[in-house]
Amino acid sequence: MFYRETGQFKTSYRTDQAVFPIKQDAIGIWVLLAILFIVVPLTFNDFWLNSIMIPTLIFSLAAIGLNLLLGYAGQISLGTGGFMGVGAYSCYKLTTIFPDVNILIPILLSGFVAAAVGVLFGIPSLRIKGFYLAIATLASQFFLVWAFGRIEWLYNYNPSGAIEVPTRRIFDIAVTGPHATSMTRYLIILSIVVVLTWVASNLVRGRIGRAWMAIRDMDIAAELIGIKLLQTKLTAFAISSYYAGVAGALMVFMWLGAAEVESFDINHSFLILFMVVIGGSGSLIGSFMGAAFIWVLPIFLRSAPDYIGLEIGAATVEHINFMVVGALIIFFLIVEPNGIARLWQIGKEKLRRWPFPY
Amino acid sequence: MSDTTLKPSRASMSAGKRNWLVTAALFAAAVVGSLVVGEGSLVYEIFVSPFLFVVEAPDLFVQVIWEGLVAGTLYALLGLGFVLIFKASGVFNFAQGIMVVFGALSLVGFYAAGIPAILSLLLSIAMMYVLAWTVERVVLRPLVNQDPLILFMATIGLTYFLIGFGEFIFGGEPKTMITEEIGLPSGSYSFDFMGGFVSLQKLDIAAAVIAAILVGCLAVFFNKTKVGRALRAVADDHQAALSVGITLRQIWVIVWFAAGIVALTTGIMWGARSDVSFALQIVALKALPVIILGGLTSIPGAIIGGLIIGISEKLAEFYWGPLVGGSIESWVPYFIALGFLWFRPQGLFGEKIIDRI
Amino acid sequence: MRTRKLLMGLAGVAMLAGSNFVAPTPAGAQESIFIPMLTYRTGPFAGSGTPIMDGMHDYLTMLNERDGGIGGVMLEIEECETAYNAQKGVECYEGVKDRNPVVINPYSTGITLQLIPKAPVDQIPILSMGYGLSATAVGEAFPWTFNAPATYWSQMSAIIKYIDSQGEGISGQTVGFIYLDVGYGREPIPLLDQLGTDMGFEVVKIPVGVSDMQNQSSHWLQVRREQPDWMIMWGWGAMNPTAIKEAAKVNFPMDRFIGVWWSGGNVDVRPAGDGAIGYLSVNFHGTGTDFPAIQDIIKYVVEPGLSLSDPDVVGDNFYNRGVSNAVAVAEAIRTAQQVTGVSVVTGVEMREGLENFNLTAERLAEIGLEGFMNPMQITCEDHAGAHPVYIQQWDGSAWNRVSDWIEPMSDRVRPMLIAAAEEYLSDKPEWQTQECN
Amino acid sequence: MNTAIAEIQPGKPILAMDHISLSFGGVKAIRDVSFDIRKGEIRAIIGPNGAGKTSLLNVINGFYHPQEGIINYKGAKRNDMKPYVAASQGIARTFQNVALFAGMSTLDNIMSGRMLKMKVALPWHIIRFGPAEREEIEHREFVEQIIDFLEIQAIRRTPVGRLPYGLQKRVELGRALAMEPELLLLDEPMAGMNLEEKEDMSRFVLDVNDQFGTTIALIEHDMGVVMDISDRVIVLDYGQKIADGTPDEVKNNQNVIDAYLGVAH
Repeated sequence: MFYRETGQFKTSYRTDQAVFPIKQDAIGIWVLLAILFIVVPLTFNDFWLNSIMIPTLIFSLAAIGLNLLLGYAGQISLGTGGFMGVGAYSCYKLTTIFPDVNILIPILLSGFVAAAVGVLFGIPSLRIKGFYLAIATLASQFFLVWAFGRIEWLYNYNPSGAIEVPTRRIFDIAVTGPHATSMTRYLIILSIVVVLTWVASNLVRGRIGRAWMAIRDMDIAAELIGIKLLQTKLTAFAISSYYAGVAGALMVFMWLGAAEVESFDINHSFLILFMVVIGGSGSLIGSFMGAAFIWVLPIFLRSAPDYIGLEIGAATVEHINFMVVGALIIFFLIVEPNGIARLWQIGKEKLRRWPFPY
Repeated sequence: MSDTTLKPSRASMSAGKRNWLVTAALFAAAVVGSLVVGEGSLVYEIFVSPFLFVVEAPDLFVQVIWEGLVAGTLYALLGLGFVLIFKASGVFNFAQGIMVVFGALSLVGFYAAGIPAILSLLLSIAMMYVLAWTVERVVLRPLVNQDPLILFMATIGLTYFLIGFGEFIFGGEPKTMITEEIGLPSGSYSFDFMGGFVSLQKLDIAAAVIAAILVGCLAVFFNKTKVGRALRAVADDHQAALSVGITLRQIWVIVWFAAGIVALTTGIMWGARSDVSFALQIVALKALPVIILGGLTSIPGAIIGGLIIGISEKLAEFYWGPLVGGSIESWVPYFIALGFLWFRPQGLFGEKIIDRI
Repeated sequence: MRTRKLLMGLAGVAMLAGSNFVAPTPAGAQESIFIPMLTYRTGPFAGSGTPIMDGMHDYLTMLNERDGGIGGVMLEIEECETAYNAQKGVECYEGVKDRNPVVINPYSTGITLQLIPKAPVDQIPILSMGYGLSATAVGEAFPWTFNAPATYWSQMSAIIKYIDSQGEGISGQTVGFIYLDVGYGREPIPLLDQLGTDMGFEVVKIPVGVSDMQNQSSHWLQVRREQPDWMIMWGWGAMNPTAIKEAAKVNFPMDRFIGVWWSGGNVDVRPAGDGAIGYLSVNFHGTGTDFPAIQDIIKYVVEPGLSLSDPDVVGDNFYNRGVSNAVAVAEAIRTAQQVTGVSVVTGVEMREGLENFNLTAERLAEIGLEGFMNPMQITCEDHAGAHPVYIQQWDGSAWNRVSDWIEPMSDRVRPMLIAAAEEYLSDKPEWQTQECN
Repeated sequence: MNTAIAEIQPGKPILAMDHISLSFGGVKAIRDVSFDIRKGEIRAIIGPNGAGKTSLLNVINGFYHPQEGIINYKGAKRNDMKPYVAASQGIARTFQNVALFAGMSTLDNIMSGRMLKMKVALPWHIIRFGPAEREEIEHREFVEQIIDFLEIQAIRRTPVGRLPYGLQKRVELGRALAMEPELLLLDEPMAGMNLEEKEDMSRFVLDVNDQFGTTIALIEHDMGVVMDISDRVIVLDYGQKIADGTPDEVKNNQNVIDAYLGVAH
């Protein structure tokens, strides 16, 4: 009834190619942004911001990065955790070398270091495909984590071997370190994520996105219509790693506050991969849905027994948590292998026709 | 021939040449390096000193090779589990690692519940069958014909579930493997060797023997029995398998069961070497470079891949690890596998990937 | 299609439920003392973690059951599972920090590092008992962080001292250091290097990556090659039993193999069987159940079924480690009540309590733990206290004390701690420090 | 690659294959085949299954590189041309088993044919503003013309994986046309189609040839179609050329009749 595109005629290709060609969607996204930027910071408490909103946004960003590579360019990578680490360590180096530079600049620049490393480890994709490539990317994961621990220069020779986030201010407001309020950090992360999501949507709708999807769907045919495989795959690795790098820098600087090598271990790579697949590979909205689902579900499950008044030990909750998460993942894959984004889309289709079923 | 299009092997031809060039270059660099740069320099440390040490302490060299061989055997067993399932059902089974833990835990768990060791062993084998049947019924059947990535994800989901389930039942704390109770030897044989000694753990020897027997049994099973032949057929042609009178579902249960037995064996061996804990599944990740090196669909590939990775990672860690601060075992296997893959993208024994258009 | 509808319905319900599920809100008038416990009973380190958590939980529960809490105020004990994962640890922290926790025991060096900067802002003291960042022992620099009874550096210096006291002395010898290749394992390296230079012994470092914890054959061949006179281990979780087995395999003499106090669990030595006999490890508290307080735990907690622990594990080394941690927390609360006069103490009072902490031998006897620990004192300047430790040896079924209390080399360690603290603060101009008089 | 490629006059050979041989391991797919394609003509390649027709197309657009012989394209020798270079020099093709990008819409598939013509650099794509957007709209207009020409407006937004086979073939032709090729290679464009669809497709092929002057080489099994629309025909059997000429000449060639009727060699 309300969600209907009837009467919205496109008079130019420009409007036809807009991000949200349907008017209600466009309005919807502005409303959503208004909620995220205004309502959420005003109403949510520290726990919600720190433990739910901030991590979800950061993981969404990493998931978008992996989604560009996996969902759009069709290259499986299990090295996301390592690339996030590259971002975090580069950001740390940059901001300790140039302490007076606005912290946002190192955060955004650190993505480029991750991109360069990503390109390096993307080279095997030229010859290796599918699961072989997936496992080959583990080389980067394990090597990078090893290098983070072994190269002392990366963590400024701290005896603890960890990177500790110094306080940095913008216009005299603390944005990193313990004095930064969760609201400040949330708003900064949200802004970065919104901008980078917009960039990702620009990329996938244009020439570059089509080249990626072409090699994903049929790389030989893509080559025969004039797409350079090497260049296109490496671009995908670079941009994907850029996102992972920025996400890693945000994770350490705006969320955790300090990080050891283990913060970037292989479990992270799997976590992000889950988010992409459960959310919907090849869908940017799906990256957000997947991140929210995978991150929030365990927190929800953990506090669920309290709410129904059950007394269960923390460890048992964690065991049940593992079982439920595992079972739900299988359940989701069975019900909708294309991810939550596909469910969302089906829901919208239904809504478009409502109240007439066909 | 039809218009099917095999890509001519231009890459591998030039690859061969490149390979030779690289070897030659490395060799030349080693020679020049050792001549030009003296003791203590990087080149010397990388290309000369380790080899001198091999000559200096041959007993250690033999010991390293032996340790690599034993680790390699266990990697091969881990890899075998992956390959069995991948070959027959196209599923990349990430849960193989947790199946190792699960198998070992159930054995120890049954024994702790007061059941005699041998009966516990049989019960854990039954447990692996139940697991295989359940997985087929609950996970595989609804996901039939899905994208391999989806199936892969589902097995990660299965991993999560089994971690939670296993810890729920058995608890998260590590257990001691009932080595002697199930008849595994302990102690070691030591003998003098060229001015030093080599020590072979009886347990390790047993591991190698049992692995060999297991592989032998599997080979007989695949080649001599009707079911086994059907399993081989299913990899090539599902119709052919059906014509033998075995449904695809039964085949899946059988391969998962076979992989379960392999996992149980691996769990017992590795559990006896250290202890039975959930951390064992981290070791299982080592099977990944093994199977891509050997080829995802090849049983001999898994075995040879396991041995190559086992021996080379121990050599690398022992002789070159200290140069860069050690602990390089975590990533060296992947780079070795990558090196092989660069020249053979389908692994040493994998089925050739054919570009068709 | 039906399943899809069902799923969407489920998602809807979940969202509704989610909107109702609000984070734990600060309680209004508090009537109990809230002690959150960050535990890890799952994951690769559960083997070491579980008995510690049980010991800690059981002692505090015993105080509730036997005495009705501390100073008449009940203790509210709540666990949050971290699986030794730093992110989950931070999530747990965020979940409890608004509920006036009296102290946080992070139980992971990684989580500790993340919480150190947050502690002064949130005004919640951190007690990282026997782990964490060594430099936090400097009370002037880290007013909110405590790491009694001794830092890793103190402990390492005590081990070196022990080695030096055996036979021919340490000078000219080779000491191998095998460690878990994470922040925790690397922590003592600066001190070890320093002492190596000062005292004239050679150090061979052998890191063990997390993925190779149970795959150490090449590491121990390294040991066989270097033939160190002594081995020191900073291991954890599944790494410990594997290392001990491998050491036995390469015929390394067990009585020259010393583990950090986290490498001395009963679960660590048992899998190696007879091979582990003679293995040494550092400790700072007693083992076994021959203490009135531990008997009380059995009586009030274990027997009524309030404990999660296997009754056989009570009195094990790591179980008692947890008890010692709980004792420190309880006594600090008591001190805080005495010093500040507030009965329902929160973080701010607790910090006072910790800085005035003085667990005397008399007090130990009073609480039924005579001889369980060395008397322990924390001061404003020294948040660790550099307390003595002792070496224990495994005889195949139990740990036996084989050394006297060994004082750490505070004269060497303290300047290094101060230097490290200064370095930590160097890029944090806004750090809140304190003056001690 | 030789960049200075001569403009070829209509009627002159745009492509000349000189004694081409291609083998895979021991199997000879093409043996010593020579022929040329003249600018503006429709050249058919026929032959029994396994005759090496597709391999021949694969050689032309650089997917395979012959072991022997010389390929001359637009006056330049180009034996080891990479597929994307071939594409950039005006060779486009369709495939025997449709090789569309199944997950992309019809519009995106055809837009992907414009890939080589799109030059705007990455930074502009990131903000999708100015040059990037102008370029996108410019090419969209061109693609819409192709969509109109092929009469597939209704399926513009449909993912091609969901289209019936006949339409997929048409979309694939659209993608090849979007490349504005000088030489268009069609591999069995009418396979699996019913009579009506075949007629449509034949019309499109002829129109492309007429309206844009595109040179076309096609493989086809339907002799009726081949005889109707092609200017010259080459016949392959067991990788060898057995006949070359106008449809009428080929029809009456004894070798061809033998090959098709299966007379023993």
